[in-house]
Amino acid sequence: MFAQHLPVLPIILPLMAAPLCILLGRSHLAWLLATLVSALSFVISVDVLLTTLEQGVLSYAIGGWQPPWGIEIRIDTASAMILSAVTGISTLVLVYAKESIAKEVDPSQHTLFYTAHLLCLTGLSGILSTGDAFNLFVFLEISSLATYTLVSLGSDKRCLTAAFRYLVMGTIGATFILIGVGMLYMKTGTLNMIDLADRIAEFNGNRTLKTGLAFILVGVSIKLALFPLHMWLPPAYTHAPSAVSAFLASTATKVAVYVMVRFIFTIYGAEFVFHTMSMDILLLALAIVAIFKCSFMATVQSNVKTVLAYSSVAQIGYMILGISLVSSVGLMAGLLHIFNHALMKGALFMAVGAVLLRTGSVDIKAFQGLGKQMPLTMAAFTIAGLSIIGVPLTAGFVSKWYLVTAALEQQQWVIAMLVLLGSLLAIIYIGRILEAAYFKEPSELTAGKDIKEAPMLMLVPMWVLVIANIYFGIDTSLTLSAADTAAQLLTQSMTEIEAAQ
Amino acid sequence: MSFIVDHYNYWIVVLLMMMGFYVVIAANNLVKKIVGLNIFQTSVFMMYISIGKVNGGSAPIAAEGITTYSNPLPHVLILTAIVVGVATTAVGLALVVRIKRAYGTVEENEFEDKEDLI
Amino acid sequence: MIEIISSVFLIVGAFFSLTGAVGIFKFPDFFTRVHAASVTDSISTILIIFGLILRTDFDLVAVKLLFILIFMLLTSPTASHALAKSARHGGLLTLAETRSDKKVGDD
Amino acid sequence: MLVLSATCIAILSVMALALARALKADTVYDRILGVNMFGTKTALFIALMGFLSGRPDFLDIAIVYALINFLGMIAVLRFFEYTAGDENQEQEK
Amino acid sequence: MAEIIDLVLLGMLAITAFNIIFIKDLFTVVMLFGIYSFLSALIFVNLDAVDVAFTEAAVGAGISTVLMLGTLALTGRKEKASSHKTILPLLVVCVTGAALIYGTLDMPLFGDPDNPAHQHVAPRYIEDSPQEIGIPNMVTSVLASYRAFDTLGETAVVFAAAIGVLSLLGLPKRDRATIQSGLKSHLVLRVVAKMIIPLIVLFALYVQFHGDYGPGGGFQAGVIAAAALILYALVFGLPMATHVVPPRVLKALAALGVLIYAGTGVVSLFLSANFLDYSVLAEDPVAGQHIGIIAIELGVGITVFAAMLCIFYAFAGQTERKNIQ
Repeated sequence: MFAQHLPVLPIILPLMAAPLCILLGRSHLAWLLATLVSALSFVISVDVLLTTLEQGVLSYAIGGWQPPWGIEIRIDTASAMILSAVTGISTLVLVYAKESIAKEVDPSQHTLFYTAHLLCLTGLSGILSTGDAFNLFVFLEISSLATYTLVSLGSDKRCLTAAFRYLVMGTIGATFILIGVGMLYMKTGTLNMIDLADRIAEFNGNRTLKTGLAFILVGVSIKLALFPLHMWLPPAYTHAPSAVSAFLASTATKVAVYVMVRFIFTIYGAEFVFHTMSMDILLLALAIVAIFKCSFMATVQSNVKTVLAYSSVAQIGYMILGISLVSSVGLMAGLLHIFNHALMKGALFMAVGAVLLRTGSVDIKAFQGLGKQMPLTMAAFTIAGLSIIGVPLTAGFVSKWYLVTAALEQQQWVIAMLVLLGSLLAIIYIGRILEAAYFKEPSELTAGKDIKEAPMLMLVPMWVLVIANIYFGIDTSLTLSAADTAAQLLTQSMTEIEAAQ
Repeated sequence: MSFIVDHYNYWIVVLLMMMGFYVVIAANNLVKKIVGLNIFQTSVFMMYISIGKVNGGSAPIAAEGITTYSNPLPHVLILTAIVVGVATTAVGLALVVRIKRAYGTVEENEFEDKEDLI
Repeated sequence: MIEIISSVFLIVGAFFSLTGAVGIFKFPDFFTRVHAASVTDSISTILIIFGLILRTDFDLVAVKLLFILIFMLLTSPTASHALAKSARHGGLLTLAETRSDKKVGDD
Repeated sequence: MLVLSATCIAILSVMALALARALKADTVYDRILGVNMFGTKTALFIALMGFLSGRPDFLDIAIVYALINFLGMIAVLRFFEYTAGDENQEQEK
Repeated sequence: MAEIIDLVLLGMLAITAFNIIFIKDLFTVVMLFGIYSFLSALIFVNLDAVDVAFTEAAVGAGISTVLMLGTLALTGRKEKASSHKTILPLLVVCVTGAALIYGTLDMPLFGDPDNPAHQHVAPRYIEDSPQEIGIPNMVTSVLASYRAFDTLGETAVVFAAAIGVLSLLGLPKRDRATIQSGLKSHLVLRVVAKMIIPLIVLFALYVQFHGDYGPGGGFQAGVIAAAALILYALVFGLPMATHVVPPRVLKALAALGVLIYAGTGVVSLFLSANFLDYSVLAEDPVAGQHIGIIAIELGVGITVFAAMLCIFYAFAGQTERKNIQ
């Protein structure tokens, strides 16, 4: 009986679990409920992913009203793939959070933490599955509001200014998207994405539509921290509790990249965006600058969480680079990197959270000599770090590999070289930490304390992510087929361009 | 002349948006930033509502003897957006209160010397 | 016939509110301005709402208008009273007191 | 109809004057007075506009205006009474 | 006539916004923001957006102004001169403004009946909704039935805001009812408040259930009910108000409202119809729509009331604590 209602469940389950957590009151029950609901959503989204691989697009009319009048839940392979990643990582982070927030968030707020986490999950899964442009704005606001709350739960006072800056820039971004959607509605009279796509195709280069696209792209770039608009991300991820950084780093910005892909490829159609508006050159330039400047900034930081935050902005540069290559292989590489980066960054932030729990500091000096004292955590950190660099047998290598092939396919030698050069920078900032961990004696920060291994509840999710990293590095069948069908689906209208090229 | 009469609503709304946007960026006091944010959002709502207006139409509540109505859809969208705006303002003001308690000041230039803004 | 009476009510109401508006600019000190604003507020509300009631055919709309009238007659004088009391509490001097201080200062 | 629109314009000009008072005021209390007068006049203006546009059943909004205007006034006075304590300390310091 | 009023109101709005930029005294900025919200609500009335004017006046001018005053009570009134130069912000603003003006060149004419916005989706809302859903207020029918998922998301936003403010500021304790911290000296105010508050609560209930036939609905009713209690808290003091509506109950009510709304959707799931499809709630689809809309409007009203009051308690609790030290 529930088979045809599956697409809507990943949204309403966390939505109903959040108020239940408040009614339950005690944080243990809230944690149990949150983890169960998140795991259930993960199972459902994997099942939805498998059905989309066979049937293509799943459509579900909310309220029984047909799409252009009512709101439609529209899940295709791309959204199902990222939805599975988001719900999976949310489950692992919730398991991880039980121990991690015990020290970083004061006990009276644990229930509120789980409620805000569930609301953020609702918002993200809502963005991924809705087929209505304004509904996307509403779910974007739900996830953003929950994120500001989560970031401001940190123990360090600087998390407050970071949360405030994130709030102001996030709201400006959301209002820009609102202006863009308003202009779209003004010219086409509808809000459903597929309907919008058909009606926009009739206008060739209307000034209002161009401005609408520009505003939406700027708004979404603020949300995904593309290079010039990324200033809110490093302080937010550094001063937020590590469970929150782990969850946000691997999901929030990735969902914003999905929104950009949805607007560029589904609604406006790639050839309008990339040829008449020549957006590909702009995105390409910003992506490359993002990769190099932020990787360089990562190498000079002393706080390991800031290093990872800057590395996230750099990795987003890779995704945008994949998208701006205007080819189905490039888009596939971008989608693949979204999935793989979620695994890598989640594991890295969890490892750093474990170090913070045991040594009380995330400075690079605290990492000295941890190779021996916290072997399992540092091993997880090493493998995930290698995956960021793109060493073979890891998921990072797969996405880097397809990025380079996509670039070479279009004879863009320079871009291929730049992607490899970017990995060199990654070697430097990951290497610095590994060198401190394995080849240096414990510094004065950690000399006195005897540092035990991280608790089991934190090690298990960390290692699940690391194993997933390696598994998807070797057997790429599932992720590759999902990304490929998604790319084909999104770039149907692109085929004439390739023919024309 | 008719070109101006048909578009004056949009131009004044754009002017208001830019005033709000300027206050958000240039304001040094955090409370004033939030006031600017509100002005910016309210002017975006006005753009939406002026899309929905039909000349000679009346409010979209069915009453006998009235045929042309204004478009109800922008009104629904803006009802949602207003509540979203107030929710963001409430969280923003709560953050300002906490920042005042933690830093002792709400002036943005006085943060920089207190901690290293990355 | 009723039309004319309601028009007269409306015009007189509008006139009183205009006088109130001019009053808040012309009067010398704060307390006379509060006086001007709140008195004309009440009278113009009564007159205009009565003018409007005459125009309705005495159904739900008229009841709503009466509700507004009662509500505003309760709230706006109270608000003005509270404002004046708070101003007094806040140490604002009336014109007479400022003149008497000057006189004391001059002698 | 003519009388209604004439009253509307009169009330509109009173609102403009009240706004001017609120913008250009020497003491803060004058500003609050301007805002208060502006609020009450807008409530009347909506009632008149309801009749002018032939949809008189929109008077609920006029009630909300009067209510919110009163709430704003009480909040301002509460704010004054609260910060009056701090200002005296500032003056004494 | 309506165009002249529209033009004059927009002019007043622009002047108010212009003044807000240059005034340094934050108290005046908040007062002018109150006028700004009032004026924009007035323009919405003039542009036939009656429900939106209702919400903007109640939420924009009421709650936001009270919260901002509560914040100013803690953070002080004077804005210090900003040292950093204003060329960069001006540049960014001019570029965005130019892009917006460029966008308005192709925009359909203001108020023109055959705009594309009125062609594709809107005619069904205007013609069919009174028959299909059976209520005259088309905005409520679109809000509650055609696009019910948006409103569910919005209730979640209000709930998320209440959670955010709760986690940041915490709720005041209920026990300290002894301190008379209300407007003690204003006897007249206390008497009038005693008379008005029941009227306001009655009006809130009227707005809640009149949402189908006239302007009103869950949001507006929730905010007006919250305004009534905020008025009580301002005049008689927060401790007295926390006795009338205890904060713990508010947290439960906010959660309950969201559950009522989502629960109505799940009920239609169990009756093997799509999520939030009310036509299966009763044999006759139109009666089902009525039941569904009343249920979710109640859910929305409860959540908005509890969330707004929760947020006010959190802010007022801060000033009380500072007041006591």
